[in-house]
Amino acid sequence: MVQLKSKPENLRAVAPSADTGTSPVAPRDEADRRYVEVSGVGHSYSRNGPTVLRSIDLKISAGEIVALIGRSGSGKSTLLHIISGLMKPSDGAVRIDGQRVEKPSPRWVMMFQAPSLYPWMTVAQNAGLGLKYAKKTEGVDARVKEVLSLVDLAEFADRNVQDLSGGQQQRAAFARSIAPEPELLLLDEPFSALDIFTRRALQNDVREIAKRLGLTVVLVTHDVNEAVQMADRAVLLSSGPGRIAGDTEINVSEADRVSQSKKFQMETTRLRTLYTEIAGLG
Amino acid sequence: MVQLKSKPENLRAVAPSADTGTSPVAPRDEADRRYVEVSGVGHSYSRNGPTVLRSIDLKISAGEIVALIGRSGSGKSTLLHIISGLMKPSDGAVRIDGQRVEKPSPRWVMMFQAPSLYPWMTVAQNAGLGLKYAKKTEGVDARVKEVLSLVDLAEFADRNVQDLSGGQQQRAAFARSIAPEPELLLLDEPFSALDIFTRRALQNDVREIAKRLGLTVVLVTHDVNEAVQMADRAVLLSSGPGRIAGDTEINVSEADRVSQSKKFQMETTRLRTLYTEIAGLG
Amino acid sequence: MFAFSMFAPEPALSRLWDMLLSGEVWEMSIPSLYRVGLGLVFAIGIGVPVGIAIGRMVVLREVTNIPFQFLRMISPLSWMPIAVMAFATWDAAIIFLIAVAAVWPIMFATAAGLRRLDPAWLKVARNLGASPLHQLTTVILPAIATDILTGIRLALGVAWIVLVPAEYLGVTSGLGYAINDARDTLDYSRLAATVVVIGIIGFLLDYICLKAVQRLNWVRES
Amino acid sequence: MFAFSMFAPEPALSRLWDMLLSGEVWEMSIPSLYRVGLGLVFAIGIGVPVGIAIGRMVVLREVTNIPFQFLRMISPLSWMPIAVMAFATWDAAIIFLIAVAAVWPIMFATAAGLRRLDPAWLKVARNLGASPLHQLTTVILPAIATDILTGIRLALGVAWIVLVPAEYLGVTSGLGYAINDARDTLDYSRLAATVVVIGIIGFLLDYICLKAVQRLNWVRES
Amino acid sequence: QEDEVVRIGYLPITDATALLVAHAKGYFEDEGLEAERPTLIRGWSPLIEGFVSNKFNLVHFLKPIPVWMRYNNNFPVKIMSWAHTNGSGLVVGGHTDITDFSQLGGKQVAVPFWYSMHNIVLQYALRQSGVTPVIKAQGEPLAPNECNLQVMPPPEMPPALAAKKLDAYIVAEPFNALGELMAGARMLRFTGDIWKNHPCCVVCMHEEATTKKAAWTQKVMNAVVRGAIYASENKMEVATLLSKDGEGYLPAPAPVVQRAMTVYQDDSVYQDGGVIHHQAEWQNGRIDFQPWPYPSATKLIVEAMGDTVVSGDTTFLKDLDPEFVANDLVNYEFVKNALDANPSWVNDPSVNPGDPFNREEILKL
Ligand SMILES: Nc1ncnc2c1ncn2[C@@H]1O[C@H](COP(=O)(O)OP(=O)(O)OP(=O)(O)O)[C@@H](O)[C@H]1O
Ligand SMILES: Nc1ncnc2c1ncn2[C@@H]1O[C@H](COP(=O)(O)OP(=O)(O)OP(=O)(O)O)[C@@H](O)[C@H]1O
Ligand SMILES: [Mg+2]
Ligand SMILES: [Mg+2]
Repeated sequence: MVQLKSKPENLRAVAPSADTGTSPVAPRDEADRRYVEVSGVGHSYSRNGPTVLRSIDLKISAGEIVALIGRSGSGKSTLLHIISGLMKPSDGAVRIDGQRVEKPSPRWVMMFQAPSLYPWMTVAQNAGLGLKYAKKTEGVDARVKEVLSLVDLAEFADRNVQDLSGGQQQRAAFARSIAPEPELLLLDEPFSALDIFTRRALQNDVREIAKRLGLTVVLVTHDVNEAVQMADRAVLLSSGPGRIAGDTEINVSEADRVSQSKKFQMETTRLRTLYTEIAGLG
Repeated sequence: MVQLKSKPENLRAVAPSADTGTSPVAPRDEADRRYVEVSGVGHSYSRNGPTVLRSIDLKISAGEIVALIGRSGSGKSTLLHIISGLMKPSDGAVRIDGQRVEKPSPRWVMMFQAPSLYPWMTVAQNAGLGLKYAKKTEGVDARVKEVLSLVDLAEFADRNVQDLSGGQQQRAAFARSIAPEPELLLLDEPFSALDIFTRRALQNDVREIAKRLGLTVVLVTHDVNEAVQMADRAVLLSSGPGRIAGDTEINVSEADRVSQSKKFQMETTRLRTLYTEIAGLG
Repeated sequence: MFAFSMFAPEPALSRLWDMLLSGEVWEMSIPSLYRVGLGLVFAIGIGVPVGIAIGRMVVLREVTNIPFQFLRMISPLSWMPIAVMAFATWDAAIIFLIAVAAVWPIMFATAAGLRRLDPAWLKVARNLGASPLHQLTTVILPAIATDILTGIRLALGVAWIVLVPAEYLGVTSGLGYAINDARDTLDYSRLAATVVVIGIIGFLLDYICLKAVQRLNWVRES
Repeated sequence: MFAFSMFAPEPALSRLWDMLLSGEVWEMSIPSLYRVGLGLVFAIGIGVPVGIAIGRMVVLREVTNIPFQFLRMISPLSWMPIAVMAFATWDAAIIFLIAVAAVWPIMFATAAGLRRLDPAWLKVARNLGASPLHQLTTVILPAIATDILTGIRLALGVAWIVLVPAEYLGVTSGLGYAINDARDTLDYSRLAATVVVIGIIGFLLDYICLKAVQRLNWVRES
Repeated sequence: QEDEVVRIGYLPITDATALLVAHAKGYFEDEGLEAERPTLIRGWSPLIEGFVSNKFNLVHFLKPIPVWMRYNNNFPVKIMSWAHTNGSGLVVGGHTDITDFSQLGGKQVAVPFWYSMHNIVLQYALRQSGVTPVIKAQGEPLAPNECNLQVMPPPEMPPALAAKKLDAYIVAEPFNALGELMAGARMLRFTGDIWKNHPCCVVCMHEEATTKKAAWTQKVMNAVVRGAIYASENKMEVATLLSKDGEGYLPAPAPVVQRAMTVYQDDSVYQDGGVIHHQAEWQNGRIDFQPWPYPSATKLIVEAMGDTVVSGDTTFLKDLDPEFVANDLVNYEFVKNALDANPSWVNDPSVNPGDPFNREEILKL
C-alpha cells in the first residue's frame, strides 16, 4: 500500500473488487507482508440477509495506529469482531502475523464499546483476568500494578468496579486489555460516553502507551477529532454494505496532537471533508 | 439579566450568593418576572451527603433556548430534575410562570438522556401517551400524526419502538415530549449517542421546531458545538458542588447555525475557551 | 414386577386410550381443572397486588418479610385440618390449599419484577401527567407482565403438586382423586395413564402461559 | 370445638415450649433437615448444570422443553409408588421425592439467569483466552449466582411442601412424620406447635439464602 | 436365605397388635429369628407398595386387599392368619340424631378403603335397613334412601365429622375412640356386633416364603400366634405397651388405645345408647385376637365383594369362586402348626372350644 500525502485530493479511491462471492487470495509477496492482512472479507449476518461488509482489503503494519471511521451501521464493529476472531466472516480471511485467524486469542485483544467489566470483581481482579486465564502465577501482582499505574488507577486497585466513574471504568477496561501484553489492540469507540476533558486525556494516554509498547492498534470511531488525535492513518468506511472508501495518512507531529494547533485543525477539517463526502456518497 | 456581547471577556462572572442555607426570596418586580425562575436552589442527595448543587439562580424568558453546559458530575441532570418537579431541592425554589413547582406537570416535560420509550407500545402509542393521560379523546390521532410528521416518523407510526434505530428512538421520545403541547421542554443530553450526521440534523430540527412553536427549552449538554448549534444562551456550571460559573449569549444568525461558517467557528471557539477555563477552575 | 409392570408404557397407553374413548379423561380432568383454576385465580388475585405493593414499598417489604417467609415455608398440607374445619365445602378447602401454595411464587415473582423496573419509565409517566392508576395500567402492569406470568408458571407446578394430596379430602372426582383411587385399587396402569393425563394437561396449561409470555414479552431475545 | 380449639395460639405455644424443653424439637427437626438438605443437594446438582446447558444451547432448550414441562407438572406424589419400588430405603425414596419437586425451580431459574447474561461478558473472556472451564467459573457462575439462589429459595418452599406427604413413608422421625402423627392422634396443639417449628426452620433457611444472595449479589439496588 | 430378617410393615392402628406384640415381647428372637423394629406406614397404598417391593416380608392387610392383589393384579400373596377379629365401629357425628342405619339415607359416610370389611359390613347394614349405598360426586343430589360413600384417610375422618362434612364414618380403632373422645362422635354400632367375630385385618406374606423358606415361615408364624394369644389374654397391658406412653408403636396415648381395646359391653353409654345388641349372646369383645383363618369367612367376603359398591374395575370378581379362593389364597399349614403348639388360643371368647377350626358365619343387624 502506497503511503499517500495528506491532502484531500490524495484520497486513494478504492475500487470495489469484483463481486465474485469469494475473493481469491493472491499469492503474497514476502516483502509486502504486513502484520494484519484482511483480504477480501465480506459478511452478512444471515444466509439470505443483507450484506453488511463487502470486499474489505486492509493491511496494517506492526506498531501502526489505524482509525476506522464510518457512520452508524457501516459495519465497523462487525469488521473488528471479524479481525479479533470472535466472528467468522462469510467471505475472505484475516491473517495476523502471517497466521490465519480462526478464533480469539489473547495476542489480539478487543475492547468493546461498553467497558463490560465484571461487576463481581475488583479493579485489580478485572485487570488480572487475562493473566489468570494464561495460567501465569509469577509476577501477576506486579503486572497488574503496572498496568493500573499506566492508566492512573493504582489507588483504585481494590475498589469494586461499580464504584468507578465512567471514565475510570473505561480505563480499567483498557488496563484489562493490555495486561496480557497483546500485540494488537482493537478498540471499538472506547471513549464515546466521556465528557470532552476526560476524553482528551485518555486519547493522549492511549496513543502514548501504544507507541511506548509498540502496540498495533485499530481504533473504531465516528469522531474525526479523535482520529486525528490518535491515529497514524485513517480508513473510511462507506455506508450501505460497508466498503473501504478511503485510506489516508494523518500527518500531525506528536507535539501538534496535544494542542489546538493550526496543523491539527487543518488535518481535522481535511478529514471531515473527506468523511462528509463519503457519507454523502455512501 | 443584562444581555452580554459574545466575547470571552464579556463573561459575566456570577458571584456565589451568600451560603445561608435557605435563600430568602426577594419581593419580585412584575416587570422583571421571567418564565422560569430558579432561586437559590441547592441540593444534596442525602442529609449529610456532599452538596451537589449550590445557590443556583437562573432566569429564563419564555421562548428562550438555554444550553446548560458542565462536566460530568457537575449536577446538570440534578438541576433539570429539580426544575421539572421530579425532585425536590434541599434549598430554594423553582417557579414556572409565577407558580411554584411542587410536582411534575405535563406543562413542563423533561426528556431523559436515554429515550426511555415503552417497548410494549408502538411509536404512535408512545407519542400519544401524554394525551391519553390528559384524558383527551378528540383529535388525539390527528395530534399524534402531526408530531410524528414533525420529527419525520409518520411512516413508522405503527412500528414497535424497538425496531427503530437509535436516532429514530430519540426522535420518537422527542415527539412524545411535545405531543401534550408543553410550554417548557427540558432536554438532558438528548443526542449524545448519535453519529455526527444524524446529530447535526436533529439539532437543527429541534431548534426549528421549538422556535416555530414558541417553546422554552433547557438543553443539557457537554458538547460546545451542540450548544452553539441550538441555543440562544449558554449557562456554564462549574464542577465540585455545581454552581453557575458563567452565563453568555450565543449570537449566531439562523443561517450561520446550519453551515460551517466562520461565525459559527468563532462562537464555538469562544465558548470552548470559556468552558475550558471554568473546567480548569472548577 | 407383577402389577407394577403396569407402569410400563404399553399398558399405560392402551389404558389411556380406553379412558379417552370412555370420556373418563374429561370426567376426571374437569373438576381438577376447576379447582386448580379457582385456586390460581385466588393466588393471582392476592399475589399480584401484594407483590406490587411490597415491590414498590421498601418498608412494607421489610415488615412483611418475616411473616411471609414463615407462612411460605409451611407445607399447605399441614393446613389441611384447618382447611377442613374452616370451609363449608370440600371443594373450598381444596381450593384454599391450592391457593395457599400457589400464592408465593406469584407474589415473589411480581415483587422481583417490580424491583427490576426501569425507574425512568415511571418518571416519564409522572412527567407526562399520569395518575397512579395510569401508571399501574400503562407502565407497571405491561412492564412486569412476563414476570407475573413466570410466577404463574411456577405456581401452576406447585398447584399440581398440592392437588394430589388435597384431593384426598372428601371429594370423589378429579385427577388427584383418580391417582389416589388407582393406588388404592392397585390399578397401576390406570395410575400411569392418569399421570400421563396430568402431564399433558400441565404441559398444555404451561404452553398457554408460555404463549402469553411470548405475546406480552417485549424483551427482544438476542 | 373439642380438640380443634387446640389450634389456638395459647395451647400451641405452651406445647411448643414443652417440646423445646424436652429436646423433642431437635429430634424431629434433624432428620427432616437431613432429608430436605440431601434432596436439595441432588436438585442443585442436577438443576444447575442442566439449567446452564439449556440456557446456553437453544437447541437443547427446545428439545427438552416438552418432556421437562411434562415431568414438572406431575405431582411428585404420583411418583410415590415408583419411588417406593425403586429405592432400597425409605429415606432414599423421600429424598428422591423432594429432589424431583425441587429440581424444577432451580433448573428454570438457572436457565433464565443465563439467558439474561450479558453476551459481551463471554466475548471478553473468550477474547482474553478463557477456556470453557474458566468461562464457567469466572463468568457464568458468578454472574448467575443470585439467580441460582432465587431458584433454591423457591425450591426450598417446594421441598417443605413435599416433605409432609413424603414422610408418610416408612420413617419414624422428622417434622412431616410429627405432623402426620399429630393428625393421626388429633393432637392439634402438637400439630400447631410443629407447624410453628417448620415455619421457623423454613424462615431461617430462607434467611441464610437471602444473606447469600446479598453477599453474591453484585447488582446495585437503586 | 433361611436367616432372613423379619421386616414388618404396619399402619398405626390396633389391627397390627399381634405383630407388634410378637416384636415387643421378643417372640421372634425366641424362635431364633432376627426382627427389625416394625416400620410405620401411613396408608394402605404405600404399605402394599412396600410389601410388593420386598421392603417388608410380614404385614397386615385389610382382608379384601390380598384378594385383589392375588386375583386382579396376580401378585403371589398369601394370607397366613387373621390379625384380629372385630375391632371396628361406625360412629356418627354429634350434630346428627342418627340412631339407626335406616337414618343414614341422604347422608355422607366415609370408609377407610373400598376393599375393606368395613365397606362390606356397612353396605350389608344399609341394604338391610332399606338404604341404597351409592358413590356420587360432591353436590350431586342424593335420594332420601341413598347413602353416599367416600374413601377418606382415617386421620381426616374425625375433623371432617366435627366440621359436619361427614355424618358418619366406619373405621378401625383407635379412630372410633379418638372420634368419641375428641370430636364429639357417637358410637352407632360396632362391626363385631353385626358380623359375629368377623375378620378385619389378616397377616400376609409372600407366597415364595411358604414354598421356599418353610422353616423360617413356621418360626415367624409361631411368634405371630403367640403375640395374638398374649394380646387376647392381656388387652389392657398390651394397649398400654403399644401406645405412645409405652413402647410407642402407635402414636395414640394410652387412654385412647385402652379405650379402643377394652371399653365395651360394660360401658354405660353403650348400654344406654343401645349400641350393643348381641354381646350377651356372642360373647365377643370390642376387639379380639384369634389367628385361625376360618374358610367360611373368606368365602363370605368373596361373595359379599360381588354385591359391594366400589369404584374401580371389578370384573375379575365375577369369575371368582369363593371355594377356590378360600383354598388358594389362604395358607392354613403354618398357622395350624403354630396353633397346635399353643393350645391356649381356644380360650379367646371368639373361639368355639368345641370345634375350634370350624364355624358358621352370622350376620345380624
Ligand atoms: N447481530 C446482528 N444481526 C443482524 N444484523 C446485524 C447484527 N449486528 C449488526 N447488524 C447490522 O449490521 C450492520 C453493521 O453493524 P455494525 O454494528 O458493524 O455497525 P457499526 O459501524 O459498528 O455501527 P455503530 O457506529 O452504530 O456501532 C448494521 O446495519 C446492523 O443493523
Ligand atoms: N441518586 C444519587 N445519589 C447520590 N448522589 C448522586 C445521585 N445522582 C447523582 N449523584 C451525584 O451528584 C452529582 C451530580 O450528578 P448529576 O447526575 O446531576 O451530574 P451531571 O452533571 O448530570 O453529570 P453527567 O454529565 O455525567 O450526566 C454527581 O457527583 C453524582 O455522583
Ligand atoms: Mg459499533
Ligand atoms: Mg446527567
